Amino acid sequence: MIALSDYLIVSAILFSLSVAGIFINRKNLILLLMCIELMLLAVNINFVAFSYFLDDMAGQVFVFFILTVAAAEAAIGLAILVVLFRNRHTINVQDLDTLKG
Amino acid sequence: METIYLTIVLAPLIGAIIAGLWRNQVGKAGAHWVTIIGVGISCVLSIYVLLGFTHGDAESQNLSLYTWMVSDGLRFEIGFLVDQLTAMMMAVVTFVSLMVHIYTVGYMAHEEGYQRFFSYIALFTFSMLMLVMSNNFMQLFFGWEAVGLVSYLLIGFYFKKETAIFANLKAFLVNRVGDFGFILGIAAIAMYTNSLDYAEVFEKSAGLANEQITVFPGTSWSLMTVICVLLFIGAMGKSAQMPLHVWLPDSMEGPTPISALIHAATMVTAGIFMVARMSPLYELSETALSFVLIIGATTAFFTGLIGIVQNDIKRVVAYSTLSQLGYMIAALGASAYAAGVFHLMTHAFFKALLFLAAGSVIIGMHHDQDIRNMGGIRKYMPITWITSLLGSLALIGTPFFSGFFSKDAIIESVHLADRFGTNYAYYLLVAGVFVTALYSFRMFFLVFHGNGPRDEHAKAHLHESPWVVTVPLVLLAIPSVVIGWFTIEPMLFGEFFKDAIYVDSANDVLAHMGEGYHGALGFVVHGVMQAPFWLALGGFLTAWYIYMMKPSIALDIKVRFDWLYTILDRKYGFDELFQFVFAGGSRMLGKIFWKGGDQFLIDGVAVNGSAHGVGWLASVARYLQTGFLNHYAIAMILGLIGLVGWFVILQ
Amino acid sequence: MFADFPILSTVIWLPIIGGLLVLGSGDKAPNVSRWLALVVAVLTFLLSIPLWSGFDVTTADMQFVENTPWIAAYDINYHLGIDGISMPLILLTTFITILVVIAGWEVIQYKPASYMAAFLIMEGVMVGVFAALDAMLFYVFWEAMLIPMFLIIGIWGGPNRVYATIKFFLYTFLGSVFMLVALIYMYFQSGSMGILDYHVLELGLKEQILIFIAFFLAFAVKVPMFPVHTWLPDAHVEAPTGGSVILAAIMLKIGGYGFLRFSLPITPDASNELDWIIILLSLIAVVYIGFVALVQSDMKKLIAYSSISHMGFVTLGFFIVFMIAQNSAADSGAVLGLEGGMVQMVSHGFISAAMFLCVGVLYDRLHSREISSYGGVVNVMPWFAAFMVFFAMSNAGLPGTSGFVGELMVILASFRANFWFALLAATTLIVGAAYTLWMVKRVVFGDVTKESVASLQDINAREALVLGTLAFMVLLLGVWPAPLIEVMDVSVTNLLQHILVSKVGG
Amino acid sequence: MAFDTTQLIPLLPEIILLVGVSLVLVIDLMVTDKERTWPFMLTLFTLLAAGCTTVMLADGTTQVVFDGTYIRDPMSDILKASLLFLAVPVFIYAREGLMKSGQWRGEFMTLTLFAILGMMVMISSNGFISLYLGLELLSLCLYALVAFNRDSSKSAEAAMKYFILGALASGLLLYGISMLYGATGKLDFPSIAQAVVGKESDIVLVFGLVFVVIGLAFKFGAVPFHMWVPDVYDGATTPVTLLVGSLPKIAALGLAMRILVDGLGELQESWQMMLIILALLSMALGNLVAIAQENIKRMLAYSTISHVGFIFLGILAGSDEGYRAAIFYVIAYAAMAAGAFGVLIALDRKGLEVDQLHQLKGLNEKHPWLAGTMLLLMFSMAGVPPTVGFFAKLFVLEAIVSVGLTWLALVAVFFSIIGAFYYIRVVKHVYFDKPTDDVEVEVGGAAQVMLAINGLAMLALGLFPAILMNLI
Repeated sequence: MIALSDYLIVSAILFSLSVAGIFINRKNLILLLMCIELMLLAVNINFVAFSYFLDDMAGQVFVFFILTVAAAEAAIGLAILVVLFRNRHTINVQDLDTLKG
Repeated sequence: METIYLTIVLAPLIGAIIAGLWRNQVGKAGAHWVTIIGVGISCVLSIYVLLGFTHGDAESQNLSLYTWMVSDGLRFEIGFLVDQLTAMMMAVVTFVSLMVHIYTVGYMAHEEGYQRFFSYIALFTFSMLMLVMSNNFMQLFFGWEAVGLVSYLLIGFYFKKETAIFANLKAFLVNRVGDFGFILGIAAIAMYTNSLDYAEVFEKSAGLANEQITVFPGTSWSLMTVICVLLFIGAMGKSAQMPLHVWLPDSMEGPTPISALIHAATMVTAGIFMVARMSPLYELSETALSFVLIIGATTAFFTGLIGIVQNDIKRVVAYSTLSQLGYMIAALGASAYAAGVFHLMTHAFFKALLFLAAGSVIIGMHHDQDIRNMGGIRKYMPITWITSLLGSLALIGTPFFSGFFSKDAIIESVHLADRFGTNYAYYLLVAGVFVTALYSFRMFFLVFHGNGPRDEHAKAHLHESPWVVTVPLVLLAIPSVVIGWFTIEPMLFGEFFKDAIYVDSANDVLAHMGEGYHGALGFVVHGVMQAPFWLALGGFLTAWYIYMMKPSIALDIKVRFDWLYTILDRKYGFDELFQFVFAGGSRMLGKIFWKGGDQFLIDGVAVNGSAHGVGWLASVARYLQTGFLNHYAIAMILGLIGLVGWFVILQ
Repeated sequence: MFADFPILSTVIWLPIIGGLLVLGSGDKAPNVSRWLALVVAVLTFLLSIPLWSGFDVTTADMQFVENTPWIAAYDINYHLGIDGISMPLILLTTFITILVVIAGWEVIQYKPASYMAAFLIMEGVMVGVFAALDAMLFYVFWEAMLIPMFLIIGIWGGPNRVYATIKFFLYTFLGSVFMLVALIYMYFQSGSMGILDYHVLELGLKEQILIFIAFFLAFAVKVPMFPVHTWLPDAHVEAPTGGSVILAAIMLKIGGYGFLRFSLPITPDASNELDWIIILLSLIAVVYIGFVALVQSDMKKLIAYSSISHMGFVTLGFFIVFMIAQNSAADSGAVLGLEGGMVQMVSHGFISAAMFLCVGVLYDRLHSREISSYGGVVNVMPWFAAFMVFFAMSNAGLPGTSGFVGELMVILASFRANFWFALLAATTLIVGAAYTLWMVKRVVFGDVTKESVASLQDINAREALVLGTLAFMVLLLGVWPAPLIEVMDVSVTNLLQHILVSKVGG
Repeated sequence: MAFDTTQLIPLLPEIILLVGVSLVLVIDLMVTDKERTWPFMLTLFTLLAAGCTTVMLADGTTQVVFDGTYIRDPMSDILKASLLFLAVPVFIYAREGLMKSGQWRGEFMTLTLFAILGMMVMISSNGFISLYLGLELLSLCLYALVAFNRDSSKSAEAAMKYFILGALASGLLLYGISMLYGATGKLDFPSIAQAVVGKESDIVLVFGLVFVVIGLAFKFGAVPFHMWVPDVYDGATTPVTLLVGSLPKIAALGLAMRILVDGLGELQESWQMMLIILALLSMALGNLVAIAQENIKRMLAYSTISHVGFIFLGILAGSDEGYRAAIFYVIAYAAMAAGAFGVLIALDRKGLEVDQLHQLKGLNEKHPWLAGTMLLLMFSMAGVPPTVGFFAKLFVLEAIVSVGLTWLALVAVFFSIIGAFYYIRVVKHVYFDKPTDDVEVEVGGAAQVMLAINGLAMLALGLFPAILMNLI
């Protein structure tokens, strides 16, 4: 039987993978967007696991809200990416350093 | 009586204000008339008050005008204490001041700032009277500083001359050094007697005789000695005693009338008056009195020596004043206060006379003050010649002249006093007599005798000064000669000063001298047998021999003893020493404090330093914001790890 | 008399509102705003006179008291009142402001309306500081005072004004901010914001020392005391004449007033414990700053340093109180010291205002503050020279002028505390006279060597009026100080009895 | 349970706002004139209507509707009212700025109104779900707004940074919420409050708390989660920065109060320690780096960070007095920030945005009224009486001293001294320096009046802080 702790470990691994993806990645932004989505999914696993083991439906309801918001977020993220590309013709993280100090 | 005292004090003040503030409206004549009337009134009234004491039955009045301030049980009053001592001083001050006022009409006739000068000397008379007539220490200090202020204004009267404005600053600061000690003395008195009024202080001072005060931790000195020495420092500043005497010769930069009035007759005697007034305090401390004695004697002798080598007519008289002041202080030191005050009075007359005569000579020689190119003025200015002869004779103490009585009394009383330093003082004073005779007659012969001033131009213009100048000379010559004869009896040995000056019976030298006294004539006869008379005669003859018979001797003495000559010429180096140590030293100290302390330490390190530090830190912290997205993410994650570590693991 | 009429509030808020009106009148018609400012200033002074005439000299408790809740939630209330200590300073403020308005008449051409407005607002705020009896109200007025002064120095100041005014602002802000925390701390100890309640609040010694240090920081910067004084010369050199006059005449007194109203009564044991530090700093201020003043080449800097030296007397007078009480030989004298400090504050207000006005007169004509660019001024400006010498003399503490009264009392009192205090304090007689008169010698006396000096004309009626009134006040206070002492006597004695009682209690 | 319309009454303000937004959206399609006065008037009307209804509904009671997800209590009333009434000047300034830079498009109004709606939902959320929804609605609108100026590469870059870090932060917040859910089994604050009572030291709970506090700290912009603040403030066009800098802070406070006070009140000792660390770091770095800035927007960004430090002081005091002080502070701060950016907008010129300090030189010569407003704002930010900023700082300091954290007060006060420097440096530029260029400052009537009111409000609230204090 898969215990609650196994689920937590899986979601923790996914979570730390996405966080690592965000700050190790030097090259392109799309990867960053993907990492963010991954992070939200990790949280969803967490919620479902807790909701199942506490057998209280509130957690799973929350997951649906998170999924919708994730979708909206992805949309906005890509929109900004397009605007950025239109102006800067690059989506490389290294070039985004005009604002500093 | 109060209205009389008020008019005596306020008349000169009103004159001064009118002459000073409305000088253009009043004009030259108006100015000198207003002030002369003012001082005249107070002179007449002062003489009336003096006669009240000598012939009438008036006794001392102590009344307070108004309460200046009451703070913490300490009453500060403005009031008058008029007893024999004050009456005598008022008479001397107002009389000499009147003579000087009249004299100035002639002397300053065509000087610009005429009204300003008259307002200053009237203001001076007011301040001197306030000082003399005060009945408490606060008003005494007020008069003390006011007199210092007016002497500052008058020495710097020719404010265009660089040397004059240097001299008046120097005079004021040296006076202030004296006042520094004086105010500490007053503070001590205020602390231990909790009052500033003379009467109360003198009453309580008896009880404080053996009170101790610890100045340096571990040592404990008698309170009375500390108070008297501090007060005497004030007197040294004002009466130009040895270490603080440097300002008086320079004050000759001022016009001659004020040299006569302030730097001969009145202001410089304020110190002697103060010590005489504080006699009840001084009598309680032997060490203070011997300190006074030694300072007086040293000043008397050594400044006299310098007088011999001076070539400026006013400087010679100035040094003679210094030495005579030394004599008065020595008399006070021997607790013969009456003798000191007596010499003060007689000296006021003949010294004022000598100064005014010198002034008249200077007018004649068209403001050339160097005695070397004077000579043979006798033929051209007979009155000045006669009056300055009488003055000089009185100065060196020829019998029957007033100088003789007062100077002999001092030498006798120092001889009789048995205190630490009396014989040292006695020998110096006796030697001083010879020196006095030498320099006064050296000046006299060089100026009046010999064969005429060298350059023809000066000789052509030589003529007797106008009556306005010569009348005060004559009026001053009379008391210089006779005043001694008449007043020695009541002043020294009589009852004149009985309640004004307190002398402890143990060291009442004058009483001891009084037994052997039978009449002024007897005093003269006795005096003639003593050493001082012969020394004076010797001094007169040497001066006559060197400067009349063979002037060449003076030159080769100067050559043979040129080391002595340079020492004396440079006034023992006091001026250079003070200039270097105090003036230079304080400027250098100021620079160190300012550049080092303020500029570098506080401003540089603490203020701007911290400002730059914060600025540098800010610019460094600014680079944390690198602009790279992943650095931001790293920062967030580090924050996360930090918080998690702190709370989850540590708790 | 009209007892219920809130005099104190009007004396505070009339100038502030007047100032806003003058500001509103704009710079188009300078004369209108100048006359309006003068009217407001004179009106305020006339209104402050009942404070003197109606003042009951016999009681030590607060008079003309007004008390209405301001922020009830934190029981901060608008509580005003004056006693013998604050009343003279209020009158000094209203009096000096009139002179500043007159002095800045033609001189200020750039935006005169805002110049006059800034001074009027500042006057109101400063009176507020003296009259406030509520800790927060005091602190609000104390800080609000910085803004107008900051602008005055900044806008109308000299070439290096920016550095000076920022330094001035930060220095005072640094000091006062810690006082705020101390006030809040005491609010929670006593539950009320009233300063008088703090006087009777029992505090442990350690607490008292911390609170004392907080207050000391705030007031030492204001006085200014020795180590934190370097802002004053810069502020003075750069401030316009009017600014310097207000800064020297009144703002320094707030520091002294603070010591009297806060440090001594609220933390007596801590003051007793740490009084030697303050005495040491005051004596350093008197001697060290005296020598520094000697070597200044800029007139305003010299007078600024001389005010630090004179203010050193004030703090000395205040803090020898404990030593006198312990010194068996002296039966009394502590009140003498306190009153000496108070008189010195008032007299320094007049004298330093006058000295800065004199330098202002010269600066308006020749636009230089350097002593070396003058010489022989007496030949071309006799009347001005007379005033200058008179004020120089009173600055050097000549008896008969107000400068001497304060110094005499403090020296007499400090002698009772310790011989050496009096000796060091008395050196000011010499050093003070030295630097003031040396400046006078180089500026006023001597022959006219520079043709720029030759072209100077003497002071006009307006300047003569201002200097004349100040001279009259200096002389009056010098010749007859009794009325001023009488006013503050009961309050100071009451303060002294209060201070000597230890509060470490519970 | 049956749905009865009375439950909708507490939501009236939100409903009015929603209706208003939709109308604006539709009308904007049809309107042609450049000024877009009609939609703008409608927006202002909606805001005022919503504001008035909030005030009318506020009667001191607490109503919980929608099955425990929405709560209306005195705190939410004051926050929502101040939010709405502050939105009016924000809009007026923004319109002024966007008109000058030719960016005045309908989307700005709709996105901002949706953002405000999101804030209102956040403020009156009673459970994590509605909280999360309000938060995301606000964040997404703000991401879009930051990229509002399509053809400026700076805005695009700022938006991207804001988006990535924002998403990361909301991810962390969610992770925290899941942990809390796991530990307590509940999602609405009252029940979480009971569930948490016994288990202070539960690892999962504290773990969740840390993540939640981090999410919160990001929203405020507290150090070390502040990295986005300077870049976004500098990158976005000034009207957007004005919006980002003022209103969301009120919402963030609402968020913090809901989670920390309603939800996790029991864990006060632990989150107090966290907030102390965050507050100290924010005050230190915020004040320090602001000194080294020449760009005004970046300087105001760092000043916001330092103010956040003070707001945290209010919250961490943990006493009712502390919360009131924090609310007072955040409202005062929002007004100050709005005013400051408003003045910057007033100085903008056709196509040229003013963001360098030296461009402020000599403003007193050109426009005394604007200079006066800037003076009052700067001294209020520095916390110098008699401005409202001083009283905000005072009440916060009193709160923490009453809790015994006197040392923290001393440190806070020390940093405010460093802070004072760069505020008076702005006043220096405005008043003491001569203008470098002689271009005239032209400001629209409405904006000028609004700015004057904003400046004078600083002084009025300073003199009579009780007006605002009693409402809270």
